[in-house]
Amino acid sequence: MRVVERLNAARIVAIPAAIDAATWPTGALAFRLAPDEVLVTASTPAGVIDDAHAIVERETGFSAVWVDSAQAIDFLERECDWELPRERPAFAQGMVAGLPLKLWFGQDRVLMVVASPCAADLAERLR
Amino acid sequence: MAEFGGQMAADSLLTHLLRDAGVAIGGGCLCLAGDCPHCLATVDGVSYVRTCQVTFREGAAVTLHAANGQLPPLESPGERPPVTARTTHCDIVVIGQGPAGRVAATDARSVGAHVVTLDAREGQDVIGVYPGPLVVARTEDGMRHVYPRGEIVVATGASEIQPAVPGNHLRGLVTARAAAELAASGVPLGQVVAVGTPPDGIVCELASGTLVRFEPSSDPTRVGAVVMRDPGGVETRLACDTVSLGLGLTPRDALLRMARGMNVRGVGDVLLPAHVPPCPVEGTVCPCAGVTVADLASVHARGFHELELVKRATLAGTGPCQGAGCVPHIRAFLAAQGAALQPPFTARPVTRQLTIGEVAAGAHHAVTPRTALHEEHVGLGAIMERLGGWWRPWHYGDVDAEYSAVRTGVSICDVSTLGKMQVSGPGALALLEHLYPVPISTLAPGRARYVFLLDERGYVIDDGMVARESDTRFNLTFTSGGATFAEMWVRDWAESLGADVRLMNQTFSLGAINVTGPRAAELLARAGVGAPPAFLHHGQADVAGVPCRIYRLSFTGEVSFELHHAAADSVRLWHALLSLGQDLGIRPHGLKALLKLRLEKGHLIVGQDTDFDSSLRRLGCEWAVRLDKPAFIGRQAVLRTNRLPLDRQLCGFEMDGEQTTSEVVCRTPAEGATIWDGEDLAGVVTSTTWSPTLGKSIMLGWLRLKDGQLPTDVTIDGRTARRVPTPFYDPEGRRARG
Amino acid sequence: MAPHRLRIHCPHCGVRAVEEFAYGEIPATPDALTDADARDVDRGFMHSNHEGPVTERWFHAFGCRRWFTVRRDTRTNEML
Amino acid sequence: MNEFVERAIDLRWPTEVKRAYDVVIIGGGGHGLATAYYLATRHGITNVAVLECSYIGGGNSGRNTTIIRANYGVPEAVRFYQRSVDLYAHLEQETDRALMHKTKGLLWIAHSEAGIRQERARAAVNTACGASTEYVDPGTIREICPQIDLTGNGVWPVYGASYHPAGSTARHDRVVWAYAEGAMRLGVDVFQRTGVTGIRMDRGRVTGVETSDGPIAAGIVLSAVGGHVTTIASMVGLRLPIRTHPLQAFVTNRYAQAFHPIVASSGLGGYASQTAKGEMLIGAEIDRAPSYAYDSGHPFLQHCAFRMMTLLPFLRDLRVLRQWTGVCDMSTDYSPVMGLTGVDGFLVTTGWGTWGFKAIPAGGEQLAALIATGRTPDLIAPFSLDRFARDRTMADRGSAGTH
Repeated sequence: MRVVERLNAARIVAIPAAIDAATWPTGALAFRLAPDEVLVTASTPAGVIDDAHAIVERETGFSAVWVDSAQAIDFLERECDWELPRERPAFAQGMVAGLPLKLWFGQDRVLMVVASPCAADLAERLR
Repeated sequence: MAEFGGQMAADSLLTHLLRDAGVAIGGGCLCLAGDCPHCLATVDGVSYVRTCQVTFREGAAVTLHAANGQLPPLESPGERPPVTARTTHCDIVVIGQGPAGRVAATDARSVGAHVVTLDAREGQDVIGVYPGPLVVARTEDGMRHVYPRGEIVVATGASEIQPAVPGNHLRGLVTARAAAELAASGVPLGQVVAVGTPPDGIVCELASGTLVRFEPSSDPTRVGAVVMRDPGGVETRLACDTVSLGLGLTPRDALLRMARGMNVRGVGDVLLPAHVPPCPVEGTVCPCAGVTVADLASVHARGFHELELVKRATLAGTGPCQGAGCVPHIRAFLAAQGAALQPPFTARPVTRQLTIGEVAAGAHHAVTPRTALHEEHVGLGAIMERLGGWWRPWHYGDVDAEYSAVRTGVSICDVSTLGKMQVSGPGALALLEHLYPVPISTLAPGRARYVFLLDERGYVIDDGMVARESDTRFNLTFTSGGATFAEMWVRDWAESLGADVRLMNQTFSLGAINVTGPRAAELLARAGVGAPPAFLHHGQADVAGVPCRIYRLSFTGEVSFELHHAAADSVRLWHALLSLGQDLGIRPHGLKALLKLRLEKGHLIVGQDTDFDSSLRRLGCEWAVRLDKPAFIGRQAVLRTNRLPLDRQLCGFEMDGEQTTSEVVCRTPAEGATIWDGEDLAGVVTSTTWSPTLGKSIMLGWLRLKDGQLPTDVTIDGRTARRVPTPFYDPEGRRARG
Repeated sequence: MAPHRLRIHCPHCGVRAVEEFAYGEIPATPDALTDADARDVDRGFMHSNHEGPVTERWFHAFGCRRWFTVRRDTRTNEML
Repeated sequence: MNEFVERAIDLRWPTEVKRAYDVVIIGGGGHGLATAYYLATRHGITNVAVLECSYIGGGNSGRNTTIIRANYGVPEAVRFYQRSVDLYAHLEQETDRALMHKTKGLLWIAHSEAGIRQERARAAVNTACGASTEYVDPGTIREICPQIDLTGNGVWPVYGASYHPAGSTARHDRVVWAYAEGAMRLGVDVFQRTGVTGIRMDRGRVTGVETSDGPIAAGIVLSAVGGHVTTIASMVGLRLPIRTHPLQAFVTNRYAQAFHPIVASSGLGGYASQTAKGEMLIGAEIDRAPSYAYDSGHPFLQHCAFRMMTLLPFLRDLRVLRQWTGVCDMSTDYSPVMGLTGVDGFLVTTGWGTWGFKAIPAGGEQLAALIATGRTPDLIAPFSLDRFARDRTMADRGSAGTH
């Protein structure tokens, strides 16, 4: 069974313009969960967001696993009923294998992110 | 498992059986096109398989249905490999790959469209066109779910009309197309008489006139002659081994009709007008359900004139072929009674059959989430239980010890499942003032308050806590089961009110461990928190090196500190607390003990003790609403319903233990027991427990008022109970305050 | 493009099956109802339940977890 | 020739529409026809027209899963449905028609501690109100229904169940036809293909209906439609606590009789029984989004099939025959709405959600009594429309469950 590991990240809720204007640490992936919300795979200093009322929190409530593209596409063909993005890289989120999944499509692999309370189920369904 | 699909129908299991095995196929007019019910068989344990649509696999176990005349058994299956479902998104779907379907697919491809073709003869049985639009097919490799961005082209052709005359149950009857296919695949047909359009490429005798009946040969199950009638009424008997029936075509248009209103187009024979055969006069019309012309006449004479009523009164058209064979004849019959020609039945999935196991492919159970401490609970031997939508420890094997640890020492409980939300922004206070029925502006930073959430009807939808961090920042909690709805509720109102706020749902992000018991503060001190927050206060601190926000509230009735922390730190914090509290007799408590502890305190559980219409007045919690607040959700409803007479109230009850000759037995009524006021059913118990501390049974339950009064003495489970005020335990709340 | 039926276009995430969403009604108590209590009862319990095009809210529970507004014909479930 | 062909019912259609009736009932389904039947048989009121826009029993009466039970969660509902169970038990005798009524027993499975509490409470309140229901353990469940996988395929283990021995089924169409026949025989006019396009009012009182066949005057107009009551009520300016939701079901082909009870699970959101014909009949909860569309959905079939297989593994190799959809009126508190509406002369029977079939006899009997006497009978007084304004809702969501 694949290991779906807890992700060390930061989550930010702020006015959309402040998120648009923000820059993230080199190498970090930033997933735009909603216009006013972003999940960044790095510890993010609070000052990065130009919104005094922003909520910037250490986020350890998600877990993730990298899957190589061929295997990921095979899995998604079986377990996802919505149309996947064609460009790379790309972020998409929706129901996959009955779970709320967040997908990052890299050049040759896919990161599957799920809320940690459902991580065991994702691992089970990835088999 | 039979191999489905494959090459041509001529290599089907049925032709194999006819040609090589010499099996006595059941009677009826074989179509070889998956339309008729005459070749159904149980193949390797799956019944109702159309053998004409299945390729032969050496060693397949085949029982023709008609062979034993019994319904197939409802039996337990053996092992089968899992069935997969694959999703494809495309531009165009073409269903059917006959000449018209092939042209449609080629045309679409020529302009660069991504085309998916599905053909029953290639083993791709389309079972339905569904909203989406979604075309679902059952194939030899599993299920296929195809989502077209553009057109659905239906090219399913037409089926041949079945004969509806006496003797149509005999063996040796085939449609004209089937006759040609069987002959081509080497099935000996003997002497063939052709009725109507003759089959291609077969030497046969052409019958003229109107088909009257089929007569058996020396074998009573097999056709020996066909009888025709000329316009003058003279009958002619033609001896034969096989009758080929070319009675006309009826469009195989169920998918086209099912997709009505979608972006769908029919091509080819599926657009043919339905041929209306002559009105049947005698014999079986619907072979699936065994409905005769006499049955049609009988129900028609008694007022069943509508096609749907005739179907329902006779069950014609409700069998495996779903009316494909009988509907043309029933329409002809009804039209002949003087009514207008009625449209066929509504087209419904499934148009080709598949097993429940196949159609279920790709489905999953809804997930029950686990907290970060799930494995710790399991490791401690906890019985895990689904509660409030989560897996939670029900108990760790000794509920009494868990209870005692809280009342007399210190205990911890995983409360990570609580709904948690952070609200920030200039509009945060105004939003919360609108959401909650008590003042929030009076809550100073650093303070927390227990609150109910009301809907617009003034009914309780959730409860939890509001904690103020600063002028513009708050943390909210909700019940475990109510958290998802609460997030939707708060976001909806924030948008409706145009509140300038940022909302973050942190339910999954934060773990929460409640440290509770008379020695809870001592444990926190050992973990490095010398000055924990006072009752109904909160603050930030490192607990055993884990950054926590500590909320000082109490659900158990003892001193309690709720430690909210990053979910990644839960396991470390849990072990640190257990280790630091070892000599204090610490042990974790599960939900079963917690439900007992809270009931002693009279705390209700939203969803267990409350119902859809639980107003705060009915709950006896009028202290939790401040009507002098100018505006909040449910205010008008509370004002309005407060003017109406109260009908029932959630009350506390206590009941003594049962005195036997030697001891007091703690027999407690079950949750859900009825409450009686004399002979009158007066309510129902929602929570019960035996209180070891108080030495009696305690309960919460709904009690009806009688003549405007709540009865004091009631009967529960055949025994006397007293209505008493709550809390049952430590009513002054001294213990929780410490 | 085929009109979607029970496939909902989330403005942030894209087209998804209805099973990913929670439904939200937009209450519409008639202006003619002026009595405060009567309006309150209507708002709390009554529904427009219109047969035809309606404006309604959906919450994308499996994606962005935000509300948005769409038009749908309740007779066909066609998204307008 | 098959044993299921209807052989006795004789429907005598009227040849012309009278210009005025004492009572006009909109909707020729079970509730409308039963009300007409009881008006005629119990109260001698026969100057009654039933107007059906399609064919009789063509709406939810002919689409439901035919389950009869009284195991509700609140006393008023238990008493009402128990009346219906009792009337059903004697309906074949009363109408002298074969309705294929069969008592099968109903198991309502609990898969959690909360489920146990709910089923225990159901058993207690049922027993207190005259409807027999008992809480049973897994061993007893196995005796009643050996096909249940008590482990729930390791995912949804069976902890217990409430068992309602009176749970039964009847042939839905025949119930409709027997009431229609009985009413027509006594002079009630039933019109098919007659849709109501408007309701006539004079000084706040209903005086008749407009139909596709012209106007008809009426002293009383009762809406007994399923699915479209909001549209009818809007004709008199009435707003209702109703939302219309699709409800789906499917059947398999016919198999030998071997599955005897009705089995339901709120946890799995589905239920199953075997019909007299031998089909396994499987249904689920309503579709969450309100809609008037009768399209059958694939996710329903896929997920309902999957969930029921975890409880009843033998289903796996059975072949699906047909799926279909009805649209049902779900009230805000999940209980029916019956009786006076505040609009003089206009009555409703609605909010039948997923359980209208089982209520047909009692609903018809009680509404007939209301129409005949002008007084709301005690049995249905708790279900009046004004309960919402009186803060007397009949919250029974737990019983709305699955059928």
